[in-house]
Amino acid sequence: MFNFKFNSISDAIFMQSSNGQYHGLYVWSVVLIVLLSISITFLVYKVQIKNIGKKIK
Amino acid sequence: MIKKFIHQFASPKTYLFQVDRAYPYIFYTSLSIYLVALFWGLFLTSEDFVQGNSYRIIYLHVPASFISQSLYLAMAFASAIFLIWKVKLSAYLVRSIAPIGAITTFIALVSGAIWGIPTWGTWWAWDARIISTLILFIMYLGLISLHDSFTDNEKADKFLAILVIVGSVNIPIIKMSVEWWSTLHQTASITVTEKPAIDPSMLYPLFGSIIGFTGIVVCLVILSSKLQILKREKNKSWVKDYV
Amino acid sequence: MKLLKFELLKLRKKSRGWLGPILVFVLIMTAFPLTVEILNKDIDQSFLSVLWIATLLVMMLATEDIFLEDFNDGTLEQMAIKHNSLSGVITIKIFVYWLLIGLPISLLGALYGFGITSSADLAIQLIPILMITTYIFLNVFSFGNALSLTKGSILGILITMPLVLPLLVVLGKVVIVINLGMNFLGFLFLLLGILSIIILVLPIIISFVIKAHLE
Amino acid sequence: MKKILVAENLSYKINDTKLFQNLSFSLNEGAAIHILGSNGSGKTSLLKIISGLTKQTKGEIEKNYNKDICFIGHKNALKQYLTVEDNLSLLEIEAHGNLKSFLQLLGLDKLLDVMVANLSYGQQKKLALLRLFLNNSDLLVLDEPCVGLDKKSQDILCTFLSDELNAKKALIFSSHISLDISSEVLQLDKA
Repeated sequence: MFNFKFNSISDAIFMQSSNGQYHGLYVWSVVLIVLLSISITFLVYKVQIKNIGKKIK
Repeated sequence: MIKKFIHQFASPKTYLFQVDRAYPYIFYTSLSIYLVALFWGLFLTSEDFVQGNSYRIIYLHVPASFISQSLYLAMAFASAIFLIWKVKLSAYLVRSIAPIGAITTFIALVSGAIWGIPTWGTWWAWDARIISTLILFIMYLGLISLHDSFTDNEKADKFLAILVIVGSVNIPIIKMSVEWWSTLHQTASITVTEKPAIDPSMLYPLFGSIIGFTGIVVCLVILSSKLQILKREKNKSWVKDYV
Repeated sequence: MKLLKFELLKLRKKSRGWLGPILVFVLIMTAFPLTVEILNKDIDQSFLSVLWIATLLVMMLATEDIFLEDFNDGTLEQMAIKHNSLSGVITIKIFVYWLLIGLPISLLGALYGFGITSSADLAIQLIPILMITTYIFLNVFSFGNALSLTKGSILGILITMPLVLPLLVVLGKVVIVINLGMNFLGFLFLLLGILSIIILVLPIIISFVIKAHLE
Repeated sequence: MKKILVAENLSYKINDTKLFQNLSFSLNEGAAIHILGSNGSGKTSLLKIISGLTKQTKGEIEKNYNKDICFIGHKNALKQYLTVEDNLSLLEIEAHGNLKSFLQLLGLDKLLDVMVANLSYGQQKKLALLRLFLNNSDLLVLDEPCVGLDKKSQDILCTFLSDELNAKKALIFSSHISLDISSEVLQLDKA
C-alpha cells in the first residue's frame, strides 16, 4: 500500500498510463493551478489586512 | 435568551480574538494533512484501471467541488441567522465567504475541465453537474457585485442575505432539473448512504485531501472575514487597540 | 380594484413600456429565420429554443422599470404607508404587466409557432405554456429589479438569470413532450405548480426588499 | 383629549452616526408639532419613523388612530405622463363635493387635461397638496410642504391646515419657514 508507484522522477513527471498515454501534463497543471490560486489568495488577503491595519493606525 | 447569548458570543471583537488564537493550529494541521494526502494520492496509490494516471486529479478536484457547495450552504445558514436575529457578524461572514466560494468553484471548474480532456476527450460538456457548478460560480460573482454596488452597507447586507436564501432554494432545483438530461459525469464516488465505489487505498488519501483542503479554506475564510471586520468597524475604539 | 385600474392606466399610457417589449419580441422572432440558411425542418427544431430565449429577453426588458419609476417619484412610499399589504400591491403590478405584455406575447408566440412549424397542435399547446412561463419570468425578474432598484438593470439580470435557468431546462423538454406525445397535462401541472409557489412567495420577498429600499 | 401619537425615548442612528437621542413627545387631537433643526439633524428620518417607513433604533412609539396616515415627502408621487385628472383618479373624487372648489382655489381647474410634466414646479406641488386635502386621514405628516409655493398658496395651505386641526385631526410637519398655525416646536439638534 505504501510503495512508490513510479520508478524514477521522470516517470512521476510524465505519468505514463497502462494505455500508453502520458497524463503527467494534466495532473501537474491541475496541481499547479490549485496550489497557485490558493497561495495567491492567501497573499492577497494578508497584504490587504496589512494595508488596512496601517490605515487604521 | 438565545438572542442574548448569540449577541454576546458573536460580537466581532470576541470572534476576532478567538479566531486569531485558533488560526495557526488550523492552518498548520490542515496544511500538513493536505500535503500528506496529496503526496499519498499522487505517488503511492496505484493507477486507476480505466482512467489511468489522470484519475489522480480526483485528489484536487473533489475537495474543491465539495467545499464550493458547502460554502454556499454555510452562507445560507449565516444569512438566515442574520435575518432572524440581526447578528452583524453573520452578515460579515456572508460577505467574506462569497469571494472564497467563487475561488473554490473556479478551481473545481478548471480542474474538472482539465480532467475531462484525457478521460472524456473533451474539456467541456453540457452535463448536469458542470452546469450547476458554473451557475454556482456565476451566482457567487453576482452576490459580490450586488453587495459592492450599494454604498449603504446595512442595506447591502440585507439584500445579500435575501438573495443568498432565495438562491439556496434554487440550487437543488438546478440539480434536479439538469439531471433530466442524460449525463456524462460519473455518479458520485462517495455517498453517505452507500458503500464507497472506490478502493479503500484510494479512499483514505481522498478523505485526507478533503479534510485538509477544508481546513485551508476555513483559514482563508478567517482571513477574509478579518479583512471585512477591519473594514467595517474601523472607527470602533477596540479595533485601534487590536491593530 | 381602484389600484388595478390605476396601474393599468399607468402602463397603458406609457407605450414604450408595453408596446416596446412586444415589438422587440416580434423583431427577434422575425429576424431569426433570416440568420440561418437551413431547411424548413431544421427551423422547426430550433424554433422553440429561440422562442424561449426571446421570451426571457423580452421579460427582462419589460420589468426594467417596474419599480424604478414609482420609486423615483415617491409613489412607492405612498403605497407602503397607505396599504397594509405591500405584497398585494406588487402582485397587482405584476399581474398588470402580465396582462399587457405577457398575454400578447403568449398569443404572438403561438402564432409564430403556427407560422413556422405549420402545426396547429403545437400552436395551441404553446399558449398555456407561454402564459405560465411569462408570468414566472415576470415575477422572478421583478425580484431582481427590486434588489438592484437604483443600480441599473444589468445587475438585476446578473443576479436573477441563474434563478431562471432551471426553468429553461424544463422548457427544453417541451420539444420532446410535444413531439413524442408524452404526458402534456402532467407537464403543464408541473409548470403550474412552480408558478403557484412563485406567486405566493416572491411578492412577499419583493415587498420586504422594497421596504428596505425605502428606509 | 385623545392622544394620537406618543413617542418615548426615540433614538435613531444611520451607519453609526447618531441623529437624535432620547426624544420624547406626544401629539393630541387637534394639535400640531413643528419640527425644527439644521440640515442633517434627522427631520426627515423622524417623519419617516412616524409614518412607519423606517424603524427607530431605540425607544417606543405608540399610534392611536383609526384611519390611515397621510404622508408627503420630498417626492411628490405624481405621474409625469398622466393628466392632472388621471393623477387624481386614485382618490374617491365623487365622494368629495368640494373638489371643484379646491381646484378653483389653487388655480388648477383649467388644467385638468394637461399632462403633469407640462406644469410648473409650484403647480405640481399644489397638485400633490390637493391630494392631501382630499384625503381623510387622522394624522397628517408633511415634510417641507412649503418649498416652491408662493405666498398665496402658503396662505391657502395654512387655512386648510387650521381647518383640519379644528376637525380634530393631528399634524406633524417640518419646515424652515414658520407657518401661520398654532403649533408646538420640537427642536432637533445634535446636543
